[in-house]
Amino acid sequence: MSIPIIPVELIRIIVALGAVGAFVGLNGLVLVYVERKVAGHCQRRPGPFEVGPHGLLTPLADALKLVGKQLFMPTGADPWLFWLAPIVSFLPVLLLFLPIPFSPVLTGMEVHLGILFILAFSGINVLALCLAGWGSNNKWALLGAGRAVAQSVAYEIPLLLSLLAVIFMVGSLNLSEIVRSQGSWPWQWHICTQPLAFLIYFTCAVAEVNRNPFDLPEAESELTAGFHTEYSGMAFGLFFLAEYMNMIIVCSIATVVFLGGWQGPFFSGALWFFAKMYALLFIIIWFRWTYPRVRFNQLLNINWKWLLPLGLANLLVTAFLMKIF
Amino acid sequence: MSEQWMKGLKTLCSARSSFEKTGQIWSVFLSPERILEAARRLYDEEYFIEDISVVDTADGFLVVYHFDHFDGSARVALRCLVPHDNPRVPSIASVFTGADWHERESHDFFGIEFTGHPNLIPLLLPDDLGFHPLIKEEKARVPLKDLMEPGEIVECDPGFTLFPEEAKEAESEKPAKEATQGS
Amino acid sequence: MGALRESWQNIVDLWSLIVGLKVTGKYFCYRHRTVHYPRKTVDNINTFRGPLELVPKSKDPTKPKCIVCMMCATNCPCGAITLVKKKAPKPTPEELKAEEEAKARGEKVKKKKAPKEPARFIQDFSLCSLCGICVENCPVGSIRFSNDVYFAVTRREDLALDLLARLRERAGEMEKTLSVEQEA
Amino acid sequence: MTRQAAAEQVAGDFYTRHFVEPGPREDTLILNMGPQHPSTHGVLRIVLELDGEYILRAEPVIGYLHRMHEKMAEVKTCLQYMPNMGRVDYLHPLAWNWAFVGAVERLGEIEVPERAEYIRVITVELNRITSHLVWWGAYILDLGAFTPIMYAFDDREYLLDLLQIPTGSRLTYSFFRPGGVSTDLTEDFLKGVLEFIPYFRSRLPMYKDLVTDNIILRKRIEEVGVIPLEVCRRYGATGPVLRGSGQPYDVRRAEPYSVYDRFDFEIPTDEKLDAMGRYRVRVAEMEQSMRIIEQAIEGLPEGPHIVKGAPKPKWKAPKGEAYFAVEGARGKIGVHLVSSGKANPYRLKLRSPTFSNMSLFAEIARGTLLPDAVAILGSLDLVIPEIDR
Repeated sequence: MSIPIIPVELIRIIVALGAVGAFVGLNGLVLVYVERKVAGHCQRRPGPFEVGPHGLLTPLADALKLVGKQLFMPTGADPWLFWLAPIVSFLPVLLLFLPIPFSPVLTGMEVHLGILFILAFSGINVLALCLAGWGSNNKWALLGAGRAVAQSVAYEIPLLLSLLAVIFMVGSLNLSEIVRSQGSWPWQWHICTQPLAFLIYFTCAVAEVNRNPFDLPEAESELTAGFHTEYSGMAFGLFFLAEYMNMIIVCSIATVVFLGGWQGPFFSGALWFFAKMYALLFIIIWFRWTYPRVRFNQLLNINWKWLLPLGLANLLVTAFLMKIF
Repeated sequence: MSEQWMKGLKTLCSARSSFEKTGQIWSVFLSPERILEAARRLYDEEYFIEDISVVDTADGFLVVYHFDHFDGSARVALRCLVPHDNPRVPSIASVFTGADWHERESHDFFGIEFTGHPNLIPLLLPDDLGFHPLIKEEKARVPLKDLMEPGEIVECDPGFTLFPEEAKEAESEKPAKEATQGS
Repeated sequence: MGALRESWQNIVDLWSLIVGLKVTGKYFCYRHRTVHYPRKTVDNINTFRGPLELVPKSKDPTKPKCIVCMMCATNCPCGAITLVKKKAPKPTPEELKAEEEAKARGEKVKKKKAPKEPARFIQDFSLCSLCGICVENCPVGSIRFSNDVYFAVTRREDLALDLLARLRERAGEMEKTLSVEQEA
Repeated sequence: MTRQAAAEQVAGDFYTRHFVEPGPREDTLILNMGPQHPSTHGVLRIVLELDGEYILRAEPVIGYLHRMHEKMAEVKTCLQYMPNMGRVDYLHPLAWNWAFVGAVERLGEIEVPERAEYIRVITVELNRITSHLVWWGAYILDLGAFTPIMYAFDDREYLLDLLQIPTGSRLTYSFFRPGGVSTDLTEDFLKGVLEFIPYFRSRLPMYKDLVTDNIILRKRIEEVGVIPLEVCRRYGATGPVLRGSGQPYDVRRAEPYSVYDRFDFEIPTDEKLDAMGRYRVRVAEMEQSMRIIEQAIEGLPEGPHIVKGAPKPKWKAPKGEAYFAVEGARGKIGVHLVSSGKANPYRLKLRSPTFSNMSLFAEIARGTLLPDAVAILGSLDLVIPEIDR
């Protein structure tokens, strides 16, 4: 060992993590604003309006408020589990952004098993919800955690099945490879060859990130606030941020796998990626301000009786067709 | 409206009253022991319970049960008078389950003991209140005969003396009655 | 067979989700209905019942029509109105002298009657339930509801409104505007 | 107090004494829902014994908003009591106005001018629509959709602006007086109502598209909270809860008061007995209310809005008793007035419909899921101040 090799890859990852951190913070603020504006306009009101021009600074004020609030722990809660939960919920989110190819250049880390990486790490979120529910010493939180675990575990299966169908066709788990296998025009994207897989994926994604109509773990009219009933200040803020980041990740995957990633008509680049991703985010937010919530047994019925068989059938048909042609 | 339920029921005094004037068509005085039987008969005739209220009179607490029928204006008022010092009435919650809350409310306001009630704990008032707010002072109480007219008496037990002779007088001397009303 | 038909029905009914999105999507594009309060105001407030105000005499805008009959104060369900009658004016020394002289002459002395005017007319707005019984029962029509929607105070004590002072204030304002108009 | 001692004090009987047979099973969870819970609409508290999310027992605990209106009546004159009647049920206050005024009129044998009766019908029916709109929005909110309540409040705002013209207030009306109403209707108001009706009719299909037809909502509330007619009868449930159980009982028809016998309207019922049935009944009732309003405006006679010689503030009710019932948005509102010939009522009993409707909750919630309990609570259309009085 005469010349120390500069650990290029390590530096790259550290820089990428820093960039991802900034990206997460910025996108969190933007999403809060978008969500409240969409809610407002759907309900024929302006949404946030007073802080800054058209309320642009409202999310910043919200963030300041959350940071400034007292952190509160209920009597009888388990302090370790209680404070661990928001951190466990938030940290994997940073990792999840690493393998996502925003553009050919803007990729944190080329991971050959990209999809597997993301799915594996996003599973940690369930653990956080479980810890939060158990550690809070609150019955509502406990019920919410129970729901969260059942829901997340159940919906991961059809989610995986729907992605597998595309992976079969591409023959790679690398996200950049998947993007390159699609063309720049919409009919060359996988959504046209695998529409059913896309529908299954999107439904599962909404359920996986606990958004309406599948927001049962935090159903406020039933469980007050579900697993984060007892959290205040930034501890709640971390859960909140993690939820939004998970939304971004599932939409990013959908963009990569089904919508052609950074490719688009006329030009390619990160702009297309973000446009597609935000369009999907808008749809998820739009869902929330339109639909009522399903009941818990219905939620599981949808999964086990509809999505899972459909996903399996879709996978089998894909495999069969692949074999023939 | 059929009055099947009244056949064979021992009442102290039963009277028909005018719906236009009082909003009731029957007002029936019962002794507390009979109330459960009357409720059961009304239940069999498909009446539903409206409310249970109490009037604090000089003669005692008058517990008033209102029942009505889905077929139209057929409000029946069952009444039973209980003494101030020992207000006990059997609970009808076993027949009309909705009476449960009404009885608890009456217990809150007047301290009436509904015997046989499944869970006679305070409903609207705090547990440690210590008094019954709607009980009137002794001198503010008014005798029953000054509060309501019995109406057209159909049947009356000779031992029932709350409306002594006046009722019959009232029937014959309407103008005189109105004069007393104005005072 | 029934189960199949039911399943098919469920799939068909999924269309209702799209219809729902259409409705909210339509309103997303519509103008919103919020009135941005300090910059814009609503105009249908002339029937609103705000705090009471006294109706002035047609001759003198600083004096109310009130004859201190106490109908409003005694009938208010909440006891929100405090009404005090003016005391009889103190006789001047000359009058006192004349009175004594008259007494000495053995004539019957006519004491000055208290004027039928309120000395204090206070409405405690924190108690008022705005039922309108005072307004309806005033025999001379001396009180009415103002339509002051934007009435707000920062301290509870400020809710005890001195209606006479408010009446004088309004009269002063009216004069001011009148004089301004005259100047113009 | 040590934490242990505090825990011992709140365990066991503190919660479970509300059950008929106290004490939880060893493997169940006692859950205290309320008084501050988003879907209990105010300060209702329900003690639940859960097995997982299944409800084994439920017992409502009420009284957190108790104001003793009945005692207040004994220290106020009939006219002074009017503001109280606007505050029993803040969503349909005019019906309570009417119930009390009706009892006073029945007792005092006061004639009401025909125009006043029509004015009462128009305003009460408008108020019924506002009440149902709030229920509609809040119910869908309970089921997890946020937007419909905004649309409902948008329409309700229209109506509140209208009702403000004659009554002068927007929520707690005290508009009726024994012998009539306090102010006459203006042309503005009538014009506004006539404009409102076609507008609101055009909104109803939107409501249907957005909510009623929505498959998620239908799956949520169909076959949930089935209330058989016999249960309604035992508990004395009335109003849309009873009509949702298939019994066409409406005080406006069964005990026709005022001029309701002159109007042509239907009593919507539903044979399904479930929460969806009650939902449909209420939506249909809004349409029927509009029909009544149209007919009433068409037939609105000229004349005084209050009878000459209407009770003065110190008016003494003749001795006697009177019971008067009206159909409120939530069911049969009854006022039992006993007078000893003084200016103050001797005894006033308020029969509130939600009190009876609520009491059946414990029975029908047994064995359902926690979200179903929320759906059932919402379908009963609870207004807590009316339960607690």
